[in-house]
Amino acid sequence: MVVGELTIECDLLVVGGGPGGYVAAIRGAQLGQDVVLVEENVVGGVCLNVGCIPSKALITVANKVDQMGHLKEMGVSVGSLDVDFSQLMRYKDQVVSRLTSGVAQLLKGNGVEVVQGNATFVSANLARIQLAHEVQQVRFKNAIVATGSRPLELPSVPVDHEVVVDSTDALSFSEIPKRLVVVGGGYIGLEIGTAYRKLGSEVTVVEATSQLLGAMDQTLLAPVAKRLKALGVTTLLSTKIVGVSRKGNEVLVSLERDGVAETLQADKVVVAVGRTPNSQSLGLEHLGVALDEKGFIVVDDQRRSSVKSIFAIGDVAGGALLAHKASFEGKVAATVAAGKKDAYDPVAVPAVVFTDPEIASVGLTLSEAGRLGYKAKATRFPFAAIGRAVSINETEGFCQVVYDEAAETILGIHLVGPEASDLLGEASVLVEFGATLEDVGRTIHAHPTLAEIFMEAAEVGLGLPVHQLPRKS
Amino acid sequence: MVVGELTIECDLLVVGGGPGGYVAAIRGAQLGQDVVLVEENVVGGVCLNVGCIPSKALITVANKVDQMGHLKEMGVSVGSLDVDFSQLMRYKDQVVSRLTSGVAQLLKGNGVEVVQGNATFVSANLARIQLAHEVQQVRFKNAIVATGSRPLELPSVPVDHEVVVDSTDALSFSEIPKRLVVVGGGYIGLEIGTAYRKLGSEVTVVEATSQLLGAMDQTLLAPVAKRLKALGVTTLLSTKIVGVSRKGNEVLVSLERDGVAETLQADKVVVAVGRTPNSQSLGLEHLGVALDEKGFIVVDDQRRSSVKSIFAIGDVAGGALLAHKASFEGKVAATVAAGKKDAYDPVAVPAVVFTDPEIASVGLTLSEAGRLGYKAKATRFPFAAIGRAVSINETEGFCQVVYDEAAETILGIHLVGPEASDLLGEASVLVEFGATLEDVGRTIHAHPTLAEIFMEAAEVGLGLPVHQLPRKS
Amino acid sequence: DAPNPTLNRRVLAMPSVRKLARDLGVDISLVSGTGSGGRVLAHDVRAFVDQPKGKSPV
Ligand SMILES: Cc1cc2nc3c(=O)[nH]c(=O)nc-3n(C[C@H](O)[C@H](O)[C@H](O)COP(=O)(O)OP(=O)(O)OC[C@H]3O[C@@H](n4cnc5c(N)ncnc54)[C@H](O)[C@@H]3O)c2cc1C
Ligand SMILES: Cc1cc2nc3c(=O)[nH]c(=O)nc-3n(C[C@H](O)[C@H](O)[C@H](O)COP(=O)(O)OP(=O)(O)OC[C@H]3O[C@@H](n4cnc5c(N)ncnc54)[C@H](O)[C@@H]3O)c2cc1C
Repeated sequence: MVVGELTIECDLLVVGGGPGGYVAAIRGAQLGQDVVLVEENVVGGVCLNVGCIPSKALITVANKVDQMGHLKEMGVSVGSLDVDFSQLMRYKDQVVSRLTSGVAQLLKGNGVEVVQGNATFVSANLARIQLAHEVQQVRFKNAIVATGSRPLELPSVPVDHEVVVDSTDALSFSEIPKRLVVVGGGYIGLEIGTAYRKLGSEVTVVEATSQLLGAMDQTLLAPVAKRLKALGVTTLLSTKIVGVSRKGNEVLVSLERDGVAETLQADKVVVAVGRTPNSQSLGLEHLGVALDEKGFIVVDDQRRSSVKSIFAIGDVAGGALLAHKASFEGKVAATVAAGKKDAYDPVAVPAVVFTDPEIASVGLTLSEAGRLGYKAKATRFPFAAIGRAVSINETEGFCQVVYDEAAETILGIHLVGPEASDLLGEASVLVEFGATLEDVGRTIHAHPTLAEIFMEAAEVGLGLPVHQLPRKS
Repeated sequence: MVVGELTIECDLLVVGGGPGGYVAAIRGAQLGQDVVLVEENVVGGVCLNVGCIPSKALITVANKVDQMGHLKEMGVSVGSLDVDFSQLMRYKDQVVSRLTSGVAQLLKGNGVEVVQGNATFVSANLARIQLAHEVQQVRFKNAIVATGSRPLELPSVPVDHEVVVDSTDALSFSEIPKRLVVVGGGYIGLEIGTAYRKLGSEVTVVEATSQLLGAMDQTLLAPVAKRLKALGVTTLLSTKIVGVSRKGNEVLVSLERDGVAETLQADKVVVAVGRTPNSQSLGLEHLGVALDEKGFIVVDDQRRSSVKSIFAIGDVAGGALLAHKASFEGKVAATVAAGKKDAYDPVAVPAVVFTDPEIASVGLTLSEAGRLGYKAKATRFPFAAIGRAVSINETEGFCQVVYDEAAETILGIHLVGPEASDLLGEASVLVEFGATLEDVGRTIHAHPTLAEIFMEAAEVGLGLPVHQLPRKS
Repeated sequence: DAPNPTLNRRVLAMPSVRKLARDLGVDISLVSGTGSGGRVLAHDVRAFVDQPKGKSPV
């Protein structure tokens, strides 16, 4: 029952407070717009609350635990090692709340009005917000839809959030599962699977297709596959889940592999098979906002939907379902909504997979470049020939630089190895700027650092490798 | 007594097999030169044998030991912890020999003739090489002097290589000294002092001037000073060493501080007060090669000395005494010696200090930029506001970007914080390329990664900070 | 000498463009850049070389 429905007015309404929405709201306010942000949950969205950040906190701790097994060689021996999982979860929650409360402060400090509630659109300039006990209306000039995505469900593996869980649940277990089955060999599944393996779980990753990380250049996978094997993670490729059945506190997972049936017993099953956009039940259909066949909102290069006053960014707008792409789009949409020129025009969206070792990639792969008509070549340099990698005893992996043969312009850089995620910053700049091999080769890189790998790889491409013998041809 | 002195001929003679010399030799060979490299010791020079590499191997292990003390918060507890120092030294030696044997292979594979011996110049085209049992002569078209540098000695603290030692000795102790005094608060002293503190030594750093890391922008020092304090490293500034006296296995160090005398007892004293070029006793004086007042060989922008056929690179040629500067010069000199155009023209030479946290710096500081006539500004962003830093629990430090206010071109980037050394790659590219704040701000940086700090700092400079509240003015 | 702050300032150009200028025997500080902020582009260096010999473009 709605008594005295309040209507607030604003220039810009942002629906969803994830890395897309909160960034858009802040940028809008900075550009002088009167901004209302509606978030039904906690600001920070999937990324800060149940995605990027808590997963990386868990992975960090799991890596530290794992690394202790590799210290003997360095002369360090550790007696007992004990993981207090509830303390680990408290640590992770602290990391999350530190960051989400930071976002809340930033929104406040920039004068964004944050409303906790669920928004639906009534018209191209009016939204209804369901608060805890009442309903509010917001009249806006422009709105940015940043409602993100949620885990895709498999009909054969219904999630009960107890034993059959989604990634959110898997980041908040009450104890380390003894036997964990991960359904889906994408980055989320591999990250979670690797982390729990390092914390002691027996882990099986089940993937329906014939490869892990299907979206990635498969040449990057070898060091990760090697490590998964060494860690004792079982990966079942080309394997379908037929069904799950609960038996007390455990769950039986029925598989089919090459036509052969198999059953796994597990304490927890994590389903991480992809994500689907939150574009339904927003009332967008009344407005005539066009969605694509998968439900993603269709946008132009200003991130404007088919309805002029409605923009869409982040996961709900499709493309790379990554936080930094959402944030960048948020800035673009907020700028355009504020009446300034802008466009979503990056050359490349970088991507990281926090496996062991990390995979980091930006720009075109060799085959993509070929398909686009480039006469492309690739040059590769191993971490094993980088002094810093040897001195930290992490020599697995390599850097691959894809470039246009004629202009020697760098089109893509793909890394697998130590600190690949942090090295990706330089790679992103090189690809975004369209630097040439010579530009990189002639930039002095400090010794001993892992980033020397870019200079070395460039020099291989230039035919003047210092730290690699020329291949016999 | 010389019987049948052999004379070999070559295009290019390289004297010294450090990161300057071995790189020059390889590049020369790649460009078709007939190259002889003379090294009296092991190829790899100071850097690989007793400098960059072994020090970083030691620091890596010390950091791992130290980090175990910070895991409780993350839910990980470690029982006993034991450091087997001789195993640590074996690990370090393995790292070194893996890299130096790699260099030997590269030299061989590129067809460089490596001669073990001590070289002196007879004329502008002839050198004598003292081998183990004989003397050889080398007639060359061009020579590159890459003889490096050695530790400077203090008359008041004579090094006996037993209890009063230099950095080389300090990287090969037979046990962890209980009480270690480090003379010199430069980067070598601080790196070694911090590492041994983490391994259990009581460490006192004695510095004659009023500041640590005198060459560095002092604003970068605060997080390091804080950490040194937390670790329990004693730093005595404005303190002079009056003398040392040995007493059995220990050593008494007499200090003077504000006119007050003081005595420290120590098991080892490491003298790390600077380095001096190996430009004497090479016979350069016969040739008329000009040295500066400190003994560094004077070179032009092609790294040619005052004698046309003699080039000099690396530490012996002065400037930044860093391995990567030596290597870059090596490529330039070898290219010019091979008859091709080249010049040493970097905008900036990056530098890293492997303290805790690491310091990494490239390009102009704010005051340097001002002195050069730029209307420069600086913008700063803290690691504490970077999600990745929070999730790995390393939030100390910041990134400072110095830029030209008019063109918004980046002139310098200075970092102190987690993985600063590896982030320096991106910073180096940005400075070398002369990127603008907007170039960086509009390059998507993957989330969550530490490299986001460059994008954030750029946006602060652009007046549109997303993750920092505008300062009240 | 009268202080000339611009003397010590860098020429704004990518490392590869600086090398191109050197390979073509051009003093890059004489080339006026058409890139944003006066950046010297490879194209500017080539245009400088193709110009009738003599002075730098004004
Ligand atoms: C386990 C996991 C790990 C990940 N790791 C990474 C990583 O390392 N790097 C990376 O880049 N990406 C990662 N991602 C993906 C990343 O989290 C998303 O790409 C990102 O969060 C998308 O941001 P967004 O703003 O579009 O939407 P979201 O973050 O999904 O935020 C949408 C917000 O809108 C709110 N909302 C939805 N509908 C309404 C409504 N009607 N009214 C009000 N509020 C509403 C939701 O409550 C939510 O807070 C990960 C995801 C998962 C699940
Ligand atoms: C403890 C320590 C840590 C360091 N850490 C770093 C760091 O992290 N990063 C960094 O960039 N730099 C670091 N440095 C500095 C770095 O080691 C030097 O800048 C670098 O080694 C200089 O290279 P070079 O080729 O000029 O000379 P060197 O490496 O000094 O090599 C010179 C070689 O010439 C040989 N030689 C000398 N005279 C003769 C002769 N007459 N005949 C034949 N051979 C001869 C010597 O045996 C030696 O091998 C460090 C130095 C020390 C001491």
